[in-house]
Amino acid sequence: MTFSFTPSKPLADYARALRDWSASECRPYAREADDRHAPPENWREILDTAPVPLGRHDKPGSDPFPEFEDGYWVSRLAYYENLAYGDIWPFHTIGSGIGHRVVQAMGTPEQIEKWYEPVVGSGLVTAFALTEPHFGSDTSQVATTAVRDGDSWVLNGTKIFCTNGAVADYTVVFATTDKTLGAKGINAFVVPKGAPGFVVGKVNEHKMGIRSWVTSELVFADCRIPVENILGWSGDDQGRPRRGGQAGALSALASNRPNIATMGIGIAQASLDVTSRLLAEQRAGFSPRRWSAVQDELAAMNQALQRGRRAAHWAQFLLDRGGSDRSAAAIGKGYAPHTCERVIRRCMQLLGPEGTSRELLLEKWYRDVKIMDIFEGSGQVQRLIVARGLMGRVAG
Amino acid sequence: MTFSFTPSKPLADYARALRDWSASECRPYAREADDRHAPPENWREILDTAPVPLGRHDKPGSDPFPEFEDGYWVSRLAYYENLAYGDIWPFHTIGSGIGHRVVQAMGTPEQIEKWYEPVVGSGLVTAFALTEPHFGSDTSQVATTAVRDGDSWVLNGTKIFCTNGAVADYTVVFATTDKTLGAKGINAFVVPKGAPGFVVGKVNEHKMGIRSWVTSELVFADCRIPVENILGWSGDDQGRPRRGGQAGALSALASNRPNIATMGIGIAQASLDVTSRLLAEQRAGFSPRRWSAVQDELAAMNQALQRGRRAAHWAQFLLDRGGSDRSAAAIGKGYAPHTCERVIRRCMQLLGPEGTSRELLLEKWYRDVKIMDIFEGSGQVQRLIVARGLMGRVAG
Amino acid sequence: MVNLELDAEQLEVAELGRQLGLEVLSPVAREAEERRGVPEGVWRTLFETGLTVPVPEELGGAGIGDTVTLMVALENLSYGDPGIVFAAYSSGVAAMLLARHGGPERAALVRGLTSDPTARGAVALYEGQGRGAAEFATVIHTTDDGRIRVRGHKTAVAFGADADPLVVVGTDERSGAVRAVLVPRDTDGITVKAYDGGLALDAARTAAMSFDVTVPAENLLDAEDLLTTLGRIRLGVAAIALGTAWRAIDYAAEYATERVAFGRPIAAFQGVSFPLAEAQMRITQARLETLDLAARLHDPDAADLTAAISRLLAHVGETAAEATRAAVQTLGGHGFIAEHPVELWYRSAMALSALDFDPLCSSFTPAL
Amino acid sequence: MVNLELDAEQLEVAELGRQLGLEVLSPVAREAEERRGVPEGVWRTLFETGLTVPVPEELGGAGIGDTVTLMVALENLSYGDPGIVFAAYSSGVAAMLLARHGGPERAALVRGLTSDPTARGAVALYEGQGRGAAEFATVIHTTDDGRIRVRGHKTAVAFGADADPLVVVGTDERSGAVRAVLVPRDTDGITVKAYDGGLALDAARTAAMSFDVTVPAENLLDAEDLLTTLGRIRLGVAAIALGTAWRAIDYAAEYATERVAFGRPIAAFQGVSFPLAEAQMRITQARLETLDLAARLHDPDAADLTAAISRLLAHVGETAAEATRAAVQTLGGHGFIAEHPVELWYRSAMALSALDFDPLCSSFTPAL
Repeated sequence: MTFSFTPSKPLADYARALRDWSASECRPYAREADDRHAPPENWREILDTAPVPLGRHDKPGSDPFPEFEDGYWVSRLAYYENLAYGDIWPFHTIGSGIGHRVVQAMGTPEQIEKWYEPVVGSGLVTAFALTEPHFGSDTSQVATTAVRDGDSWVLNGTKIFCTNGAVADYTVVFATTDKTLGAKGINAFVVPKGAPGFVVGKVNEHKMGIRSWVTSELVFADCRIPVENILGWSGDDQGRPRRGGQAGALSALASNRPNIATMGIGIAQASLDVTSRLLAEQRAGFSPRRWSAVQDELAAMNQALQRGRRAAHWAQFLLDRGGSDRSAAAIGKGYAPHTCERVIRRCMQLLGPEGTSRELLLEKWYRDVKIMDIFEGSGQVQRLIVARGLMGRVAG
Repeated sequence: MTFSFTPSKPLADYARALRDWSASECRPYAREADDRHAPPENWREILDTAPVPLGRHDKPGSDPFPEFEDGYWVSRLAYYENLAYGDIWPFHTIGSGIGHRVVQAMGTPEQIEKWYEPVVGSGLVTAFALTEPHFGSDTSQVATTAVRDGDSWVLNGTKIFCTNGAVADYTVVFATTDKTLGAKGINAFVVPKGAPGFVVGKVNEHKMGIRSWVTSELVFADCRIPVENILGWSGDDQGRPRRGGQAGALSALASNRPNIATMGIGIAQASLDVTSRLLAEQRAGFSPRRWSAVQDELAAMNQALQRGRRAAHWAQFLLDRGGSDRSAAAIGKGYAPHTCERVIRRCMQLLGPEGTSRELLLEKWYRDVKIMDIFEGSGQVQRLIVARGLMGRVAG
Repeated sequence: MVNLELDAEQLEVAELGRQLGLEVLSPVAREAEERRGVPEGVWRTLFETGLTVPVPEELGGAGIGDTVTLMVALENLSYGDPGIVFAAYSSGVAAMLLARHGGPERAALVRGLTSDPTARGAVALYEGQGRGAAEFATVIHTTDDGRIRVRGHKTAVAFGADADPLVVVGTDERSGAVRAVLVPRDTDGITVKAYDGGLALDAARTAAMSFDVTVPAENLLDAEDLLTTLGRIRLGVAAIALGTAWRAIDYAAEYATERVAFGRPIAAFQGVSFPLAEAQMRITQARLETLDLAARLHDPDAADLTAAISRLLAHVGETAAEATRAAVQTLGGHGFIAEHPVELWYRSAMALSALDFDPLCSSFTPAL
Repeated sequence: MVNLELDAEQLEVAELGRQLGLEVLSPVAREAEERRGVPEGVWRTLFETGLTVPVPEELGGAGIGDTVTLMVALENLSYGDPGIVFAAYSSGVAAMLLARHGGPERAALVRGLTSDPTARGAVALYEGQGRGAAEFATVIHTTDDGRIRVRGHKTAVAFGADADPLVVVGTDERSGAVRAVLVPRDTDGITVKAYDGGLALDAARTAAMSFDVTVPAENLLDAEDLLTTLGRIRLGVAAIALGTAWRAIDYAAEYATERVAFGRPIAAFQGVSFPLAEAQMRITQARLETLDLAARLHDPDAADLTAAISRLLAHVGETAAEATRAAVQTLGGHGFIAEHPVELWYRSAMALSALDFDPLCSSFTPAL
């Protein structure tokens, strides 16, 4: 066993095949996906051409994501980076959302059997509704209410940034059953598509980037669901679920953080490679002195992305070893995204105004990558986690 | 009246003369001053060679700092930068300390007559004792106590970082007369040299830089001073001085902040000029590509220093116009010092290991300049002031 | 003498610009972007103030004379919306360039631009691709029969598809000096590739243009002080970017005092308030640098400021990009959606930073 | 396969290094600096562990074989004090270079260095002045009579005034390849200018050295894999800087939890805690980069890492300088006085960053 960042040959082969395919088959639809605010219409056929298993949830019976000796979470990084290298639109079609993962984390065995297991590999899509217009990181502020009324829960409130919210088979909604309990009063509820009082406020929010990822505004107007749809409650514990909703929601997200950073790295690397190629074609237009400077810039940017990769690998390696480390995950997420933005910015600057035009995809990728430093915890949230790792709870 | 950063000819002439003199006559003593932890022994004779009035306080009857149409505070920036350009040691000899300025700001007319006026232009030196070992910025934590005992105040406590503390004719000491009042209980006291119970703990603290500036640790062990030595008290107001001590101390400092930043700029400019000269001599050792890079570096550093100058000028221009702006002063102080450190660091890196050796003064200047981002408010304090200017008191 | 006070006229321009920006431009910012054009009434209102058409009164302009005043106008207008200001300014500088270098025989052209709000002029200036702005690859030379031949490629020409008059800037092949030539639209050899929009600034309908044209000798404009005029044009972009950045942090600062998290307005967290404070510190000094260069541009003793302006633009580009980014981060998810204008400012600051960029004037710096 | 776990030996080395650093080196850090030399007993203790003399056991070393383990040793020792580690390591690498490239005929020399704690070796490697580390101006060529002539100037040679054996690194004048030559101390043409101390690292008594010497042909060391060995030597400086930086932020973090201002431990202010968190984020990744390069140095398929190491060093230099600075700022005035060790770490990080610096690998960046 020797220290190494070099992936096993099967993983390296997987990564390369995915990258080449994503760049050649998915990227050509990037502009269309952005303009449509949806994946390309023929997305299923496009995905069918993939040379390696993508672990598609949309297609029952398709091959799962392969196993590699490098470990599950480390291997997944190769998936996130190299798929993002083509464009970000495929993620939205391959994934099944994360609602069922919350069920898995917080549900009773019966609930898991009912709502989690049928989703895996089925093509069903689930959603997750936590954020509300008046809060983001501070999840204790959940204002959506759930009131017991006989055999039902009645939900009222508005949720935003719900991935797949408008189309999901069900949405896991966080709501408070008792405002006086603060965070402890928050619970998670399974709201099936079509429940009475479930209203899609906006099918897809008007976002700067990742426009093809459907994120919905959902309104719950006296939305009525069966009493057993509260997660963690087995019917015999007097309405108190086993676990706090908030902790469950957070645990479902933490391990995903370095993946988000890695998508950013994939996008930035794509920008950098496109830019390097274009600049090489235009080399004659540069004075030798400027050309040297440009080469140094490209090298510095590649090095910066490589650093982000290592930080993400470190976090996910620890996770694979069972030594999950909140601080390492926060570094894995907190380190790269801002730098990825700067890489794409610099690429556009080096290319000049054409770099920001719709002739190229860099302007889209610049809009897309911005979300990577916002969702699942902004850079500030990650810094706070790292600071607490260093200084304990006292850290501000 | 047209917008202009260009100084009047008299001010430009003053600045140039001061810079040339400081570099040629003061700088040669820089190493000695650092090693001795004191100004060079013949400092009076050195100052006597100055071609322009320095506004010396050590030499009664010497010419005051000249008046320029550019305004007092703006003109003073030329003094701070260009004297620091030679080295920082002369400041400690020219100034008379700031204790008497606190008297001027906080004293009654009688106290000003007694303690402020005799100091101006007299050669007398005064000190200021606020900081204690357990606090820096948070001046509400003053733990030194002053207890009324008949016609005396009895002081107990320890003060650190007192410029001139060991040698001053008197020290203005901040102490609390009533801990239950918090910041409101803090008052300023004039403690004459030789007062009973006034003990010099350390004549000159062992500092990383500005070693020739005597900063003392002072211990007050049942130190007894006359009752009328509390500033702002005229004897007939039952022991309550007119003004809070803390506000007075702070107001005496605020206008000085951009001056501190400007000293840093002078030091950094000296480093940059020395480095540029040495590199030009060694040009043959560089490949053309590296030489170009070095030239770009030097240009970028000069530009960065120029930015710091403008920010300081902006603050002091507003002060001269009577429109003192705490935010502008904080920008004037908060902007440059960290950048000045980086300039000197980069210079040493460009020069290689010789740059960090005692063969050159850069290593000393790197140690000296560090204090500019600490005293009279660290970068964090300045950011807080700017944030409050932007967002009001709610800003953290 | 050091004097950092704006004079009465400049203060008036600042106030007018700010008011117009907030009350007239800001409300139609989204519309101008979506339609790829400034709504006619808004253009007319802005046009009538003359703030973006810096031409003397005798040629029909509002008489904005010195560059400091022009910067003050642009930064305050852009506090409302950078996209509209960039569009209007891009047309206005064509009038300015002709007024200064066209001689009496171009007065009619200038008057056309200052009197007709539907007219659009253009200066084909930028060449992109990380080249220094003053080292044009576009070459201008005198042919054997005394005519002027212009060959080269320009980017980000606002209203490139239809602007008339059109001035092309390039380098004299023999002397290496900078030259400007009036190129009639009907000249053979103009190729226009209008961008189908982009990251931002779409109201200006920029295009890439290629030239291989020959025009009469009298179309060569007077080159005296041409570098000063070009410097002025270029500086305007800095003022636009800084006005945008300033607005973004003011907006974010207000949001931070209202938005509550963990029991306090988020402004109470230094992790939120310090980045905004730092942005303000940077913007303040970048603004002072812009005004300083603007003032020095008129100093006959000053050295050529071309390189200093390139450095400034690189610095302002970074300052504005990071300031608008800090604003987006302050709003979090709300910074990413079109319900708030910060995402528009973030995109605009980026687009402005790529217009006139020299890779020798700054370096890529990782965020951490 | 991705494997980021340290093995049992490496963990043992880490623990030993950390313990030695904290318990043996740290207490005498000030003394070593003031006396410009490591106290004899401390040197002996460190020497006996072999951690800084990476030579196989058969030549009397502790057998630290791979570069990753060496980095682990250095970073943990430097958690105690960088100055002492730099001194010991500088001597140790002379033994390492001779062990790897000296052949059997130099075994006695190596054994001298591994058995005698009073012996000091030196590798004259750095040339300073912002040159790339692999583009030596020191030239080595074979004279007409088959001897080896070495001409050049070196800086920061630890124990330069008296180290023996002394190895000089330079470039073969004809092939451009890197070469190392053993230069006996009594050879004519060695000029030593010992620095009278400096910003930090004084325990290593560095000197500038000029060479114009001719030595027998057999003094030319085996050049196979020499770049790998030099890469290893250079990487060690990164590990030393990072150990220093790590210690500085740990120290500052503890201070921040204890120091109270405005009613709270200062760690409660994000303006204090975030810079330390950012420093930790940077240090973490710089450390991973160091270990990655260390691992790849032994990969026969890896490309030459010389340029990558130069980039790493530039990055680590900045990372450590800013991390130790953040520590100083956390302590405020106390960070500026010798009662606390952070000012020593701040100086040391700076001095380390100037050893092996290439201006093409990073750029000056203003703080704001």
